[in-house]
Amino acid sequence: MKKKTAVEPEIVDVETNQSQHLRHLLQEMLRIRHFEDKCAELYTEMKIRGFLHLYNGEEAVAVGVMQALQPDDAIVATYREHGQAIARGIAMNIVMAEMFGKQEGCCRGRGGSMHLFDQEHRFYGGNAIVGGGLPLAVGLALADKKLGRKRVNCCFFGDGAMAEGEFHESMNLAALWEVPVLFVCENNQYAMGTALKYSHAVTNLVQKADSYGVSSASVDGMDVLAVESAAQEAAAMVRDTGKPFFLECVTYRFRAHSMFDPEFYREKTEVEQWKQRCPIEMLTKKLTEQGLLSGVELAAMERSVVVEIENAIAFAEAGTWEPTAELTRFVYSESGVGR
Amino acid sequence: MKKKTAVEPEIVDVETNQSQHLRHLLQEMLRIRHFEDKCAELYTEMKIRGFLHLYNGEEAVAVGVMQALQPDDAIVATYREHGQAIARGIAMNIVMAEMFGKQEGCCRGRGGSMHLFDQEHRFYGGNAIVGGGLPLAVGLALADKKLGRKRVNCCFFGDGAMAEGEFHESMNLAALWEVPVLFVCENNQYAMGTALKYSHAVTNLVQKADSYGVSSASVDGMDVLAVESAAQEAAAMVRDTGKPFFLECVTYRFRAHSMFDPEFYREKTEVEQWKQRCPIEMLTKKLTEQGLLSGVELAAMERSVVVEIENAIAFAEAGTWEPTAELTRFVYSESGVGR
Amino acid sequence: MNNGDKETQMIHTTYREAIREAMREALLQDERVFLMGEDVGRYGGAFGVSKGLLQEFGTEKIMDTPLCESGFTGAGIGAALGGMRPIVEVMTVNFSLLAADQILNTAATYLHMSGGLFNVPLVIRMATGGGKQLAAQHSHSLEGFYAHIPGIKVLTPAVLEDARGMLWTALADPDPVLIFENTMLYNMGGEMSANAGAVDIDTAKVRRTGSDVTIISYSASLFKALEAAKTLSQEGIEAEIIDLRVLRPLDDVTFLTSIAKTHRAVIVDEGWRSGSISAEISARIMERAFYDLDAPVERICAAEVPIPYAKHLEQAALPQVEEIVNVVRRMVRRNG
Amino acid sequence: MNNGDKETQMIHTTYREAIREAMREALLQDERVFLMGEDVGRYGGAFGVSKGLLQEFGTEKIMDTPLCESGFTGAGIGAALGGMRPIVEVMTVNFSLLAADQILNTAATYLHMSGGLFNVPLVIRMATGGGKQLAAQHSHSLEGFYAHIPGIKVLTPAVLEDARGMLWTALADPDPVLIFENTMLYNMGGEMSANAGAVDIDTAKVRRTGSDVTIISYSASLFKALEAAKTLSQEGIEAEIIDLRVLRPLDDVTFLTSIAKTHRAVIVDEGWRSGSISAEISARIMERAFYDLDAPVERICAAEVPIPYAKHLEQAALPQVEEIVNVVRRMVRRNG
Ligand SMILES: Cc1ncc(C[n+]2csc(CCOP(=O)(O)OP(=O)(O)O)c2C)c(N)n1
Ligand SMILES: Cc1ncc(C[n+]2csc(CCOP(=O)(O)OP(=O)(O)O)c2C)c(N)n1
Ligand SMILES: [Mg+2]
Ligand SMILES: [Mg+2]
Repeated sequence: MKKKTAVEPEIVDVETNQSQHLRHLLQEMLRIRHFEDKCAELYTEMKIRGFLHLYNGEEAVAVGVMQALQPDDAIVATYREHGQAIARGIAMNIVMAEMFGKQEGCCRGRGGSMHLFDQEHRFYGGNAIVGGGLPLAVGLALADKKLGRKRVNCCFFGDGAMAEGEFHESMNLAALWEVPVLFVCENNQYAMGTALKYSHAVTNLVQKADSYGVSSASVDGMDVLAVESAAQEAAAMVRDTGKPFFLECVTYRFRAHSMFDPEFYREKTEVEQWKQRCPIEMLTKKLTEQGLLSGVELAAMERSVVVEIENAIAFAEAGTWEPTAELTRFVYSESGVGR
Repeated sequence: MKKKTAVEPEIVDVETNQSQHLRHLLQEMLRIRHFEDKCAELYTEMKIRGFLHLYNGEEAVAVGVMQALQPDDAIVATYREHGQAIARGIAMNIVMAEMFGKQEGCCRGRGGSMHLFDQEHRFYGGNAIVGGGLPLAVGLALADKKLGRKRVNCCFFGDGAMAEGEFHESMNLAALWEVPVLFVCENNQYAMGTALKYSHAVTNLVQKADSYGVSSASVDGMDVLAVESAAQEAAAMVRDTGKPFFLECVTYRFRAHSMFDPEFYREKTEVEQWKQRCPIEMLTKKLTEQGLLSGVELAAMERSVVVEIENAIAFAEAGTWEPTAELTRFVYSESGVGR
Repeated sequence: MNNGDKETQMIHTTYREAIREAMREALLQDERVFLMGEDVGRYGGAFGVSKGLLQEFGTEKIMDTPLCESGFTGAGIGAALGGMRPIVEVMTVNFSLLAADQILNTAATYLHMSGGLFNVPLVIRMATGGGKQLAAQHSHSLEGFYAHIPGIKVLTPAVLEDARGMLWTALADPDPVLIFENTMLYNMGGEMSANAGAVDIDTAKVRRTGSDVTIISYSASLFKALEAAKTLSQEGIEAEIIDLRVLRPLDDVTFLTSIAKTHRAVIVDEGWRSGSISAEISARIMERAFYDLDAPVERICAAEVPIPYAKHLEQAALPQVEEIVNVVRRMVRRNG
Repeated sequence: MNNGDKETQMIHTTYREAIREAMREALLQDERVFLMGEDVGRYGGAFGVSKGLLQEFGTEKIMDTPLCESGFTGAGIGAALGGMRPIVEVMTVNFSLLAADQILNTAATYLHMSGGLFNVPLVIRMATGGGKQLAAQHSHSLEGFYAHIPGIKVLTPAVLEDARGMLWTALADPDPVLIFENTMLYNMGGEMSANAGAVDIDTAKVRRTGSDVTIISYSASLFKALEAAKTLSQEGIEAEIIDLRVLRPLDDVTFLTSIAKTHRAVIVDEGWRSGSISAEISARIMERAFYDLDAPVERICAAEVPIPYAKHLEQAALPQVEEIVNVVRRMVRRNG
């Protein structure tokens, strides 16, 4: 498919860029994977508390989709949003500090794992009400339309969320008003312990998009390249037409729903089968086979990830507690904040 | 299509029954129409107060659908439910008294026009929250399923209601749980002043039923015979399979949304056009043409309707006010009420 | 706001028109403002408040929404985050329960959850209150219920100046503001300065001065209190009447100051009694003016029933002038 | 309920198990009872309350619902009307706001709107409360908010016997009953009579007798009050502790009786202060025991902030034992 020749420098560049890009995708997924694993450890060490929902297995979705977004696009995510936050470029330091509850965290320790926010990256949370972010994304998109901005508002949500009334209302509004929302369904086949078939009478999720006249696609959410290219197309469509698009990413959560989940509801074998399709292993294999990644390079990559995470932990550890005297701040805006 | 011969008494019977039945349908629609017209008058006379939503133009829907229901089926309706109540067989007397606010009313005057209830006819309201009755119908159907009763739970709602999240949730639940709900959408093309196209991105409403895997049909809601036969089929299917069905009845409201509606949002000509398809006039014409209804018979029919309504008004007028000392009754059940 | 030469001119207006004018002005003065809600456009507003605005401002500014309270309220939050200044109209507070999640779990918490990063400059208007025989799903007064929630502000304009002026201040507020319009007030007419403009949304106001008792009220009940005060005055009892105006944050200084003078207080509130805003007021008086009191504070609230349709029952369920007179009379006489 | 020979036997149990046993018993004894909610079956319940019930009773009795709080709560109302006795589990009170319309506008009003024709024998259970660092969308205590609504009953079991016994009484009640389970209590263990059965859902209970001050509380806060009482006792201050148990209808007789003896009252409530159930209690004391009081009633409530994630901030937002001790000490000393 791809030609390798020294005489066509442009193609070489493309080629180099392309392989660099592939390694970038791998690195991004590794960053998330290792971050999540570390979070699980830190949870048992009681450094992180509350509800913790990890993204293992679903990395290709966040990483793939983020490639399609521009800096001024907006992201609305769920309580399982470390992956999105990291892939979007929010520094691990402040994400980790947030989960430690430190005031150096991205939300001063007030939000925790389920409520990551960032202005610079237009990261609008971190929403722990299932489906709660959907209308928000529609509203952000409406603002863009009104202000003539060609931006994509990317909203992540799960298969379970699609049973909520707010999914219906939001899809209808987005389609009716023709506003630029990229609806990304992370179909990991379970809503906590409730398998897709117990959540939805019709498990073909893209059919639901049809009923609102929203264009859609379904993609293998374990294949970061497939996700990326589907997301590129989808985002381009949203940006160009200003209309919504529904992208289903079929994926799987390797870990429990949260740290309290004994996983009664699924077979270990099912989990193992899906692990065979680990997005990171698949990409690693592909890159290795194509000679785009050596063992040394991979090790270096992993080392850099480990270092980044260690630094994040150190940063979080060194962080400070917001004085309790400040408890009642941020209930209302302080002067100077806001409009 | 139908043979008329004196030698086959059974067929004659059928025929007689059939023409009787057609006259019955006409009579039922006339009862509603005259009742509603009278309500409008009584409203200007301030005998009836609050919000009053009339059913003129939509009579064929309630009358047609009711033919398909058995005495032990349940009905869940909206705030525009006089037609359903009357077609279901609730005595006009107590409906009228209810709207007069008298304690002889079907709900002791506590409900009014928007909240008609009746135990004997399993009439579960009268619900003034748009979409609010939908989950209720699912629950009633669930009870039937659990208790092994083959009953139809018929839920009326408008085109506007279908934009509410509860529509989505209820359709999904009914389909998922396979419970016997007959969803009857009275698509009168407007939700107050909001035309269908401003309510729904996709105005083909049966497509929405598809997305839940719910069987559906769309029928001319101005043709009582069409509604009746569609409802018969639908109800039979619900009763036999225990699964939900979605029936769209395309109709039109001849009067304003409520007594406060100046009707800015639609053209008089549109209303006039639809009036050409008045369900009552159409059936009258058909019966007259087929020689099944004479002018004398029609006049007699109308007279009997007028008398029934006059009696209802007299009943309501003669009704009494519940003592205000009883105000706080029925907030909680009194002993003996309930389980 | 341009005052100009309208300075001293008085105009006749109604509560409905005053709100409409406030919206018109906001739409004219701030590009970011738009109105959305069910039937605000083509229909002209369920209560006629936005009548004519669609014709003047077009469908981009006056947006009819489908029936989906949670969806469009949430979209309002999103649009506010996206730089707009939406006015969301929810037809009545009863229907707002469908949006209660968005209001409490998103609008009210967003600034705090994000550690101060994102504020939500959203205004939500809704009709509230009983008295029109609309029965148990259209007649409740849940503004006190909403006043329980930190992170939002709750306004209850009673007088024309507030109907006219609160919206602008609410739009200028960086945080979510709920405005409750009692349906019984829409037709209320009166004189107002032609250049009436923004008003504060922090303080309660004394609407009548008196020395014998403090009657604390808001919204439509205020006028019942004022009427009661007239009758009482004829009997030599002078009531000081406080219009709360804002239920959250609650200005307690104004009524506490008044009670320091009158030593007696009655609260008139159209909400259900238990857990109402009137309970909060009584509790604050308990905590901060106990030793000022010559008599226990009393509350006149709606009966604890879903509001019935029949007129006589509905009226029996709502606070009435006569009851206010009786309660105050008894209180003052007994502890005179 | 079959007592038999278990009469005097004591068993060790937890709050969680007590509720589970109550559900088991109801499922065994009444054909019409079933449990539905998100993840009550295969997952075993978000807080493990229904663990094992699916295996014992099957999917007809233990129904996992999709995520649709309004839909399945409404379906619960319908099923109740259809002759069943549903127990609807809403994972936490925060999510119940999505069902607020069904709860207030349908469940609570149905009997009244229908003029007494149709009652709704529905039980809704939900988790409530803070203290587990679950932040601003999972930690609120809205039971007081719900207690504002006539037509429903609001139960807040604190002790094991109530966790065990209230459900049965709630199921026997003809009207909608909401049961709030504070998440901090699920792991609480203790001894309970093996034949513990139905308990009344009308009255408050005195959990500790004392003569110097009445501390009124409920749910998890009750244990903070009891702990505070121990400390206070060492200082010679004897607190009488009232467990409200039921927030609506509110049994005020029990606390008024206590106050007639102690002449002082403090309310401890995990809800936000303004417009809380504690405000209602203070207001009732004002109205009906004003002349019994030696000091103004005080309230110890949650800070008026969305609950923050960080532990120290969360704890600072919630009522604490130390605060109770301090408030009572100051109150008693000052007015001793
Ligand atoms: C409105 C609401 N209901 C219930 C919950 C509890 N809950 C948290 S996550 C979850 C499952 C959501 O499943 P899905 O949307 O598929 O997302 P996933 O967790 O699989 O990523 C549930 C039921 C909640 N947070 N919000
Ligand atoms: C939840 C809710 N939102 C808004 C209203 C106000 N309202 C009453 S009827 C109506 C229009 C409903 O339209 P549709 O469902 O098509 O029924 P139709 O009146 O046409 O029969 C609206 C917006 C309401 N009663 N309930
Ligand atoms: Mg999922
Ligand atoms: Mg309609």
